[in-house]
Order: sequence, then structure tokens, then C-alpha cells
Amino acid sequence: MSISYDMYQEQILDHYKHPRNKGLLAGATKNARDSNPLCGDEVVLHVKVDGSDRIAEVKFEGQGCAISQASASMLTTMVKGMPLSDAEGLGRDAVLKQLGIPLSAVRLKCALLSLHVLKLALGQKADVAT
Amino acid sequence: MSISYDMYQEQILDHYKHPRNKGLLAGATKNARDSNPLCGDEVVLHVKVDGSDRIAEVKFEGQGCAISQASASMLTTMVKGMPLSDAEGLGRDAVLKQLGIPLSAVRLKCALLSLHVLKLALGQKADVAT
Amino acid sequence: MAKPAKVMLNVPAIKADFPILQRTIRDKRLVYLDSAATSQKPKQVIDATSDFYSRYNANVHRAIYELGEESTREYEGAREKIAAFIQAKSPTEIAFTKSTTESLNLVAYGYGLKGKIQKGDEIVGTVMEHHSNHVPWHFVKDHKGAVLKYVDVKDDGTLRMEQYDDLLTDRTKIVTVSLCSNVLGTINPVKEIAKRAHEVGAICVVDAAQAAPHMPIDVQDLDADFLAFSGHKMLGPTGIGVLYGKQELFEATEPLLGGGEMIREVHLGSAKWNDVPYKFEGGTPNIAGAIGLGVAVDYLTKIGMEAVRGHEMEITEYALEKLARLKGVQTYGPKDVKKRAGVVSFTIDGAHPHDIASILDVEGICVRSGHHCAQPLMERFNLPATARASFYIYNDMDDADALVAGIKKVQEVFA
Amino acid sequence: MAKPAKVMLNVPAIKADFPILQRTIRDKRLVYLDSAATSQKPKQVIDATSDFYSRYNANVHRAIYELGEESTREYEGAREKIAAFIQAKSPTEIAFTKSTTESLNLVAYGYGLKGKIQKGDEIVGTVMEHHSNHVPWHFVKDHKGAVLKYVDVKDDGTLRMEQYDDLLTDRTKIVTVSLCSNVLGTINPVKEIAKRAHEVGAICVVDAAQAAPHMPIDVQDLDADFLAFSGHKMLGPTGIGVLYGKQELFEATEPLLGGGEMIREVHLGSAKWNDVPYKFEGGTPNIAGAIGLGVAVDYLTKIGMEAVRGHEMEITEYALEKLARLKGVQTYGPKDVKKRAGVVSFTIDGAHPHDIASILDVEGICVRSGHHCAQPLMERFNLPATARASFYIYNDMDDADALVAGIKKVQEVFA
Ligand SMILES: Cc1ncc(COP(=O)(O)O)c(C=O)c1O
Ligand SMILES: Cc1ncc(COP(=O)(O)O)c(C=O)c1O
Repeated sequence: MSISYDMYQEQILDHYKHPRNKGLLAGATKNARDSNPLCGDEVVLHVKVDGSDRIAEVKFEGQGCAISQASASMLTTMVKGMPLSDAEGLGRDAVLKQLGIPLSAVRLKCALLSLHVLKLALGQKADVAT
Repeated sequence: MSISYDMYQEQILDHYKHPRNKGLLAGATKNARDSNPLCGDEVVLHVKVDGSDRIAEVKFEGQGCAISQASASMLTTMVKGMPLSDAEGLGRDAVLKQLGIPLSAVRLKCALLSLHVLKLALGQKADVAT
Repeated sequence: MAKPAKVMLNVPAIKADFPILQRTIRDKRLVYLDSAATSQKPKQVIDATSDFYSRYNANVHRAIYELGEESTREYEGAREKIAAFIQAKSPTEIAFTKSTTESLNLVAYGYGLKGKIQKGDEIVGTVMEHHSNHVPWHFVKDHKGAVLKYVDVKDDGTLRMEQYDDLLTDRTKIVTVSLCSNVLGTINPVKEIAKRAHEVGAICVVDAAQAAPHMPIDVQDLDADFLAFSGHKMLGPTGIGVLYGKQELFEATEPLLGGGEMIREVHLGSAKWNDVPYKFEGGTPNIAGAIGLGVAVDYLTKIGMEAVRGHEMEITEYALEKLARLKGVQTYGPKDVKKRAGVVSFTIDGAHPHDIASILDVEGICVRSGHHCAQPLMERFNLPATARASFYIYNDMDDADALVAGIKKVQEVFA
Repeated sequence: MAKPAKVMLNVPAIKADFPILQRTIRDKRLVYLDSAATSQKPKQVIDATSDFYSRYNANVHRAIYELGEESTREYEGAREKIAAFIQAKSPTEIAFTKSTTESLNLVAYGYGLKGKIQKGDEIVGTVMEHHSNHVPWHFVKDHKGAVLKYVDVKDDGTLRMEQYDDLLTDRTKIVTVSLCSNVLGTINPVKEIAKRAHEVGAICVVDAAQAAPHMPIDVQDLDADFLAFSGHKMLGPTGIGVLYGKQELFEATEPLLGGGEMIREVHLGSAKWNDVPYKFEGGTPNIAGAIGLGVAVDYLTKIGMEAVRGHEMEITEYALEKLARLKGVQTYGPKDVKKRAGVVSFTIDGAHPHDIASILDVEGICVRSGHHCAQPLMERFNLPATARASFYIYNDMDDADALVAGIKKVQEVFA
């Protein structure tokens, strides 16, 4: 595992400092929240699905480290406008690829927390956070 | 610690195979029982104290190893006829001296069980068994 | 289990892995026949522990730094090895405890006292259980009003299975039984016992302390609901135990120890538990112990548990035959080695078991004497105590011969 | 406690005893600043464990043979060392557990849930406790209807002692408090707290997990009724903990774990307990762990706990001063090193504690980040998490300097 400052690339820090789609979402049809019991990182997702089963709007709230919050921000940009079925099919690899940084096992949990919350919001049971 | 067959000297085996003062004692004025929780050796003592505060009669019952039962047998021969105050003053060294064999820590508990029961019978609290 | 074809392990090679077996006791070769109490440890296990402390000691799970990553990886790796060792469906069905005793208490408290058991519910045990599978259930009786019932043991050392059928009712909620007795060596028909328990809606708790070290275990085949064992009896370190539980039962079980690691959230006066199995691992766990147990499992797996079992059957059969020829010596438990493990309890006429052990000790032979933490069983057989020799992978026919020679010495002393 | 005259231990000599400290992390020197989570181990302790397994491994207490005598002697010898270390009146006041967490649960179950506590009885804790000193008392509340009350923490990290007085009533049965906080470093006035508890007829339970490794403890002077700590935080092995209890309270406490070793007699459905402290040690104990802890205590005693405390005060004072000069860095807990131990929690503006820990890890520096198993305290200070550096005998000013340099790197990344 090559851990270095690569974890804190420009793009990650940018999403962390300037989160996209952060805040409440009036009229959300699906909501979920989870926290990482080991460290307390928290992500809440609000999702609005439109008539043609698309994710019309998505917002997140949360607190935690750069990795968990940047990954939540990036995830919202990823799924906004996505057909529900695609979002349901979203796996950890896709998310990690978009993050594009080396991660240790503990930090992996930070990175995947928002995906886990998305699955909860969509009523899926898959445990992706480990 | 020099452990050897010395532990099973003639005298010990003799007391074990031919215990003195074994049995019930009608009219006993003091009785006590204890067992060694680690191994289950058991000794019961029945003591009859006469008008001049002497141990007029003493009997034991019990089951257990040669060391515990021989030592009980020897103890009864030791205290029979003894003034109560002397019996109360009896310490572990006196008992071990009479046994006269090398003993490891675990077997020491076997050897001292009967003294412990004597102390119980005499209403003393001293824990000699360790 | 069919008796495997004559298999003897390469004992000299195995002995070479165990530093303590190079030791002499008062100038005599050490003949260690007390593995049922605790096993000896190969250098692989000893070194794994030292290596942990010397290279990557750190607390698990919450550390972000490299050392913590390494210790967590090894600790969780051990969990995976153990899951595979007993054919659990998933590592999440494995909780680390400090011993079989803690594992069984965890079930008694978490599923019984603090859990599902109500007044009048029935718990069926057996007369041959170790105290660790008796006393925790007393707690459930004393605090919840559960009713305890016991399956008796026949003179041949096997369970009275007809009686078991009679004891089961629709109030039976828990059946608890040892897979292998630590006094008689009896291997109990746990698969059958679990099946009948399930038929009346009860769960089956298995004490595998004497089984996990000595024979293959398949929790799915047994259909055990909980299964407990200790590391120190299977080449592993002291202070580490295992509780297996079916996922859904683990989820339905309350934790025993409250504290760090086992929570998701704590507030003043309330808390939410972490996921299984972590909710059962309150406090800093025995990290070195778990890692050492993982290496012990590697060692056993490399030999193969079928081969371990076969080896012990050979020695046990040999020892039982030799002992049967000695006048004034009685052995207990099934005579057929297919029905028993390598735990051989015996008595000698005229010599108390402690004296047997003391005299064997003079000869460098380690056996246990006493009630073996199984007083109800001793009462059943009307025995104050027995001596007990138990075999493991590092024992061979020479050790059995040494035992027989030692017994003859005992008989001379007490002639 | 007065601040000892400038004492610095001979750190290079001490470091040489700790094999792990010779290690590098990605080519950087290992700077271990997480001893509050778990300490590193000197080779004396590592070797004691290997030596046990290599030379005299045997189960304790019941074995008649030589190996068992030796292991029992060393195991009980460790108990005596620990009794002397905390000034207990007798080794019978020392029970071995697996951790502080088990020790505190033992008291909560044995004195609370299964013991003396009745509906409406009050238990007073504090907001700064570790989860291990919160959750066990929840059990007593949930199962016995006890009422839990908490002493608050002031902004300066000390307890609101006036409020404590108000919380005490004649229904108060237990007061439970940490001697030293694992987040703030605060050393609480336990002697005073115990005195007031005793005045209303309550007992005082002390969590000494962060104190026993770092300062002299005299249980008689504190007049603590129970006191708990862990071996792994004080140079000892993982999986071993201690519960001290006053003799008469030990006797009045029910056991937590039922099983072997802890009984005097077992019958079907009933049992009599063994003497204290054995009745608390059900099951095969962590023998290697206890022996290793005994050697750790030897190591600390040789240095002298006054000297350990003095050394840590020096580094802590130095580190606090350096950190105070960094803009955008906050530290928590008392500023006066006489009132605190060498646990330094801090935050950096704009950087989350996990990111702090990750970046320090790149530099080879191990610090912890998160809620430190003290969520109620974090809520009180309205902090989601902190980073925490903690010092021990093998740390020196260079390590404090490395921390400061590391923090500057973090600030650069998040500038
Ligand atoms: C103050 C305090 N109490 C209790 C504990 C729990 O100790 P352990 O995890 O060894 O049971 C800790 C350590 O994490 C602690 O710092
Ligand atoms: C059958 C059985 N059950 C339970 C135990 C208890 O194991 P431990 O002492 O490791 O908790 C033992 C070992 O002594 C045993 O033989």
C-alpha cells in the first residue's frame, strides 16, 4: 500500500473545501443516514426520484474527514441525473475509481460511507463499507 | 524443591493404610469439615473437649490422597490429650515437621487441610491452608 | 466418523517444533500427557506473538496509522482462518473471547439472562458437562427462573439418548452439550442432538473445547447454533477463546461486556451496539492472542485435522489396550476409539489419583488428577477423583509406554 | 502531587529495550505517540511470554506436576507484584481479568446487576468517562432500574466538583470515575471524590486505565473500593487486565463468569464459589499475560513511578508550550501539567482529525483520531473528533518536535 500525500490531491481537497450538492432537499423522496462507528464520520443523503425513475436531485449533509466528505460530494455529482437502476448497480470500484487515490483499509471505510448511505436510501442491503 | 519418592515414606503410607482415630465420635463438642476446592480432598474432625479444657477425644473422617489422609491421622494422634490452648497455638510448621516429607505447593494444601479443619472446629479463623 | 487408516504423524519432526518438549524434568524426559488441560505451543505460535510485539503492536480497528493497519489486518485475518477452520459461513460469525468459559457465559447472559429466556423456559444440559457449561446456566435459572434439566450418562460413558427425547418439550429453548467430554473422552452425537433440539424450536449450544483441537469440525454440518472453544488447548496462546454463532442468532444476542469497540454510539444513559461480531468484543481484545491462534490454526490445518484425529485414535487404542492388561487399573468412557477422543481417565486400586499424579511426576510424566471441573459427572460415577492422561499430536507410543511403566511404579509404592 | 524536579529518563537506553522502536515506517523513524491506546512492549516482557511457552507452560492451580507448580508460582507471583505496585493490602485483593473493560463490567454485574443495587438506587458517573465506564452502568439501569447521574466537565477540562456534591444523596450507592481522562489528560481528585462518596454510604469505583501506567497509585491512600486497569497500556501483553477490590467488597460481589477455577463445589443446578479472588477468575486465565504483566510491573518499578510521572510532565509541558505557539491549533484539558497526564488532544482549523492522523502517518508519526471512546465528552465539547498524541517513557523532546513539525505539514496541505 503506498500511502503518501497523494491521498490529498487537488481534486479531493477541492471537493472537501467546496462541496457540491451540500444541504437539505425539499421534496426528497428517499433519505438515509449512517455513521462510521469507528470514527464518527457521518453522511446524510436526500434523493428525489422523478417520474421516469431518474435521480432528479440529490443533496448531502455530513461531517467528517476530507475523504468521507469529498467522496460524498463526488458521489452526488456522479448520480445526479442517473437512472435509478444504474444507481442501484453502482459498485465500490466505480466510486473508488472516481476518487482515484490510494487508500488504506481504515480510510476505505471513510471513502465508501456515502455509497453505503446511497444503498440505504435506495433500500438496498448490500454492505459496501468494508 | 526436591520431589521424589521420599513423599511416600513408610510412615506416611502406614498412616494412610491404617488410619488412627478414624470414624464418628459420639458426644463430640466440636465438629468441622472442609474440602480442598482444587482437588476435592475432604476432612471432617470431631472433637470432644473435657471439663479441664483438654481434647479428650478426637476422630476424623475423610477421603482423599495419602498426604491429606495420613496428615489427618497424624494430627489426631498429635492433639489427642492436648490442652485446648496448645491445640489453638498449633502452627503449620509443627504439622509439617511431624510429616517430615518434602512437599510442593499444591501438595502442601493436602498436608495442611486437616490443620485447617482443626482451626475451624476450634472456632479460629486462621487460614493455614495456603 | 469412520476410523481413518493407520495414520501416525511424524512425531519427531513435530516434537522439534515444541521448545518445551526438549526440556527434562529432574533429569527425565518430559512426557506431557495433559493436553486436555492445556496444550503445548509450537515455536511458530510463540514467534508469532513475539513478532507482533516486536514489529507491529498497535491497537486494532480505530488506528489510522500503518502499525494499526497491520495489526488490524492480522487480527481480522485470524478471524477468517478460524471461520474457515470450522466451516463457518462468514468471519462475522466468529467472536473472539478470552476462553471457552467466557464464550459460554456470553451465550448464557446474552441469549439467556439478558435475552430471550423467560420464567419456566427449559434448558437441557448433560451430566457430563464441564463446570464451564454448568455454572453459566445456573445464572439463567437464578435470575430468570429457567428450569434446568440434564441428560444422564450411561455406564459406558455415552449419553442416554432415549432420555434426551423425553426431556425435550415445547418449553425447551436451549440444549447445551459438549462435543467431546474432558473426562470420558466421549464424542457426543451433536448433529443428532441439534436436530432434535431444532424440532422442538430450541437452539443448540456446543462446547467444543475438547473437540476443536482434536477433530475436524463443520458447524454447518452439525447445524450448531453456538459453538465455543479455547485457543490454549489447540496450540494457541492463553487468554483467547472463540464463540461461533449463526449470523441471525448473533444478531439476536445481547452483548456481555459493555465498553469500547462494541458500540456504534454512546450517550449518557444509552447506547447503540456495533455490528456483529464486534458488539461482543468490548474493550481492547487479546490481539496477540488472536493472531497466535490464527497461526496455531495454520499449523493444525497443515497437518490436517483428519490426520490429527487418526493419530490420536491410534495412540488411544494402543494405550487403552495396554491399560486393560494391568490388574487393578480401571479406565472410563467408551472402549471403542471411534466413539471417543484421546482423553483417558483412570484409577488404580489403593492409590488416590493425586498420589498417582505425584508419583508419575517423579518420573517426568504430566497427568492431571482430580474432578477435572466435572463434579456432577464424578458424582454420577461415584468417583471422588480420577487420574487423566490425554494425548495430542506430539505424543507417540513411547509416551503411552512411559505411562504404563509409571503406573506400575505407583502400584509398587502402594502395594 | 507536587511536580518533581526536572527529571528526564534515559530515553536512548529505554528505547533500546523496545524492538519496535528500531523500526522505520516508509523510511521514516517511527514516532509512536499513541501509548494511551496501547503501549509498546520492552523485550523483557516479550521474552517473559516466550519463556513461559518455551519452558514451563501448564495450566495453573490444579496441576500436581512440576510444570504446573512453576506456572502457578509465576502466575501468583505476578499477582503479588501487582498488589505491591498499587499498595493493596493483600494479593487476594487482585483479580485478573482480560481488560479494564472486563474489570468494570465485573463490578457492574457482580456488585450491581446481580448484586446489591435496587430499583431507584443511584449511580453517579462523570461526563468524561471512557465508554467502558459508561456502558456497563447502562446495564444496571436497564436491568435493575438504577438511576444514572453524571458530573459535568468544566471548559478547563476539570470536573464540576460543586455539582458532584449536589448529585450525592442517600440513595447514591456507587460513584464511578476515571483517575485520569483518556481525552483531556485530566487527573481527577479521586481521593476527595471517594471520601464524599463514603460519607453518603456509597462505594467508589475507579477507572485507572490511564493512570496505572503513568503515575504512582496507592489504593489505600485513595481509599478506592474497586480500581481497574489494563496490562496492554502499561508495557504488558494484550488480553490481561486487573481488578482491585477491597477484601470485604470482593467478598460481597457476585462473579461475572461461571466455570472452572471459580467454584468450590458444583452440583446439578447449584454451586458454591471459591475464595476471592479466584471466584472472579472463571476459566483458564491468560497465564502468559499475567506473567508478562508482572514483568512489565518490574520494569516500571525499576524506573520508579515518580520518575515516570516526572518525565511525562516534562515532555507534556514542552509539547503544550510548542503547540500553544501554533496558530489555528487548539489543545484541550488543563494547561497546568500538575493537573494532567501526557495525553494531549488537539484540533487544527480546517483539517479533520482523521486527515491529521493520515498525514502524520506519512511522516511516521502515530497519533489517534476520533472520539476516543468518549462520545459523551465529545458532545459536551461539541467536537466531532480530536487528534490525540500521548507520551510514555520511551518518548522524548525529539518526538514532541516531530509532532509539531508534522502539524505544520498538515497545515500546509489544508492551507
Ligand atoms: C480511561 C480508560 N478507561 C477504560 C479503557 C478501556 O481499556 P481496555 O480497552 O483495555 O479495556 C481505556 C482505554 O481504552 C481508557 O483510556
Ligand atoms: C469440555 C470443556 N469445556 C470447557 C472448558 C473450559 O475451557 P477454558 O478453561 O479454556 O475456558 C474445558 C477445559 O478446561 C473443557 O475441557
